[in-house]
Amino acid sequence: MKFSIVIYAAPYSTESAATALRFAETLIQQGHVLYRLFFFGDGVHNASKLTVVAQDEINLQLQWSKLIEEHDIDSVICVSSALRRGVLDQTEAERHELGTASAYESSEVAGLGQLIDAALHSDRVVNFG
Amino acid sequence: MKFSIVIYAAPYSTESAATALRFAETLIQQGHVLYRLFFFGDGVHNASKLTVVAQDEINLQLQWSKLIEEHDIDSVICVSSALRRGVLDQTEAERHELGTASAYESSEVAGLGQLIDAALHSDRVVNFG
Amino acid sequence: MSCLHTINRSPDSKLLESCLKVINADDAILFIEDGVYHCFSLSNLPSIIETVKLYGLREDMLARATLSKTMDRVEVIDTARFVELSCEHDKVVSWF
Amino acid sequence: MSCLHTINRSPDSKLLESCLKVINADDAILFIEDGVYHCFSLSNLPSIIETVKLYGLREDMLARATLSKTMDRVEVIDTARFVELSCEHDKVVSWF
Amino acid sequence: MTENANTAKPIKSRITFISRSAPYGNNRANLCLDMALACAVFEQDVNYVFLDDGIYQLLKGQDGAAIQNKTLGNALETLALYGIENVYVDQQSLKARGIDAAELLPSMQLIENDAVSKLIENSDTVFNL
Amino acid sequence: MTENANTAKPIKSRITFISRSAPYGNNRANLCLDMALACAVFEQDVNYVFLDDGIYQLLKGQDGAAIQNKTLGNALETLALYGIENVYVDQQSLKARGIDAAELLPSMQLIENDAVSKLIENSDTVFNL
Repeated sequence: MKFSIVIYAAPYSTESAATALRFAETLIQQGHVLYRLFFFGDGVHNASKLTVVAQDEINLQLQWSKLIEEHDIDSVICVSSALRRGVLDQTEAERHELGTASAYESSEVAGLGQLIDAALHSDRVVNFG
Repeated sequence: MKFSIVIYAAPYSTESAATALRFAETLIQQGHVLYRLFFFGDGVHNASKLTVVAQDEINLQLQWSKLIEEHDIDSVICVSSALRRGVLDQTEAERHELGTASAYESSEVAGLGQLIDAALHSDRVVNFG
Repeated sequence: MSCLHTINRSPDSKLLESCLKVINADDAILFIEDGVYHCFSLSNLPSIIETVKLYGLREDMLARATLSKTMDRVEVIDTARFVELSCEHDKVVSWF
Repeated sequence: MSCLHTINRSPDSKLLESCLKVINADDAILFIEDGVYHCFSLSNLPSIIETVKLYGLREDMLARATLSKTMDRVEVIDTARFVELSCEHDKVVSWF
Repeated sequence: MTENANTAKPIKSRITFISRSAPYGNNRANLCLDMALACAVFEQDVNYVFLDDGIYQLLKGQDGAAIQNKTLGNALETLALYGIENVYVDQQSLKARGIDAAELLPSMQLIENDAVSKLIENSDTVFNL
Repeated sequence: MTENANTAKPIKSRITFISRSAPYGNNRANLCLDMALACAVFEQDVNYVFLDDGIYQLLKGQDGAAIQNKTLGNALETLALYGIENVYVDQQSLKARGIDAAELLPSMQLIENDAVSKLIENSDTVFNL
């Protein structure tokens, strides 16, 4: 089946992002297709590459990025959520003269149209917040 | 009176940071002393300088920074909260090879000792989360 | 040693119930943010003892259009008065 | 058209109550994260109609040490089964 | 876009939004509205349901400026402009909060719990926040 | 540090922490513990109270590894090591959740609501999350 996953919550502050990651990993293991990851609201913090996590703790942002790259997943950070939270790709960082990108390159900054497209092209949309 | 204010919530996602800012501005207007601002947990996002806010919306991070500089307020971002959320001063950014600082220079990255110190030296500690 | 309690979520949270369990008779409660929805609901207020003074933050009521629905028992204040109340009480305990 | 509902907060939230207001008889509920605290409390479960199947996520129960306190009516599952249930039902509605 | 790409797209999808949060205190009401408006732009079949604390979004006379916010009530009045006409209010939620239908923004259809169940049952995707 | 600096500091301050959140689902329990441990390092007079869902933090046999987390229950057992001996559990919160005192970590003092009121009344500062 084709799944899309929407993540509304920042890592660490709640468990939701961790649950979403386990769900995503598991559905891929089972041979399902992950059509799209969509990070929305505080969820965009999952794509931040500026984070420094203690060695004995899980680095959720890095794990997301690894999963996305390994399985070539289409991963979208909602642009309006991302800008006001300082999660920027190279293009946005340069446009606003804010130095280098703060988002992992494995995710793309785009609009809510990608969420609606995901709903149209997926058998299941599962929300984690 | 001497106040210290602790902020646990990110801007935009909840109203708490905005309420805290109004409270801080008001107490200063009344001639009270703001001994320390302490940004904890998701609250550290209030010190992010990478954010891009629409012109017709309030830029809370910028307003905090202006208030801090204008009144020379001692403002602390909790180091353990900040690192895992990618809110870094120049020192931390260089140490972890993560480009330039993502935190406003008006705030200092430091430990929880500064919160306890604030509790000891303030007449009132007011929490917003 | 009286205490100012702030409550910032709607009655669907259990914040007021928790606060009331441990409140003292000479304390006060200030409803802020989504907490102002407590101020016109009869469901919780009767269980607050009479001596506890109740306040609500005007700015949050204006935003939410709840000012006209607010009960007489709740004194409507602004942020300036919020700061004053913080001084008048020995401490502030925030429920969030 | 049956639906899998997930609930991720403790009974102190009103999530289960909201869900139950709009649930259909052939739907199922999966308790995840802090939602697993519903699984040993008698307070809410009786009002769930008999036909609604109840699940709880094992990983979250293990973390919280609630597995042994979980009622028989709740089937304990892992994330793999969570994915399967998402397929078996026509859609997933998340309450958070 | 080629005709093939067009025909490959699914026909209209039924998407239901359940908005359950009060305005201003957090950003969930805004996130829900943003999703629905994006959805309408893509000409999907949208239901919008106000449930629980979500009904507070509909009180007439809001003034977000009092807390330096945009007035959500005004934004909700644009739902119809975007072609979202199936806007419902859960009557039980109103009653539980002591709100009369006359206090609400116009053009709202009052429905009962079991009608909400039906909307969920007949939807392809449900966003619920 | 000069003697003057020492004497300028206030004597011990009484700080009460009220931990009201379940573990793992969000990070409030961790934030509260971190603050209290920092406080103990500074040799302050600390009370630690478990109220409402906070009592779930005390269930024996937790295993955070099941969700790639540190086990909070283990961390709480170190409270005494840090010199925090005034650790209280609200009995009414236990009862409301059907939890027996025997199911809890050792060294917890069961108290009633009015004892919590007294602790708050006699504290200089209260952190409540």
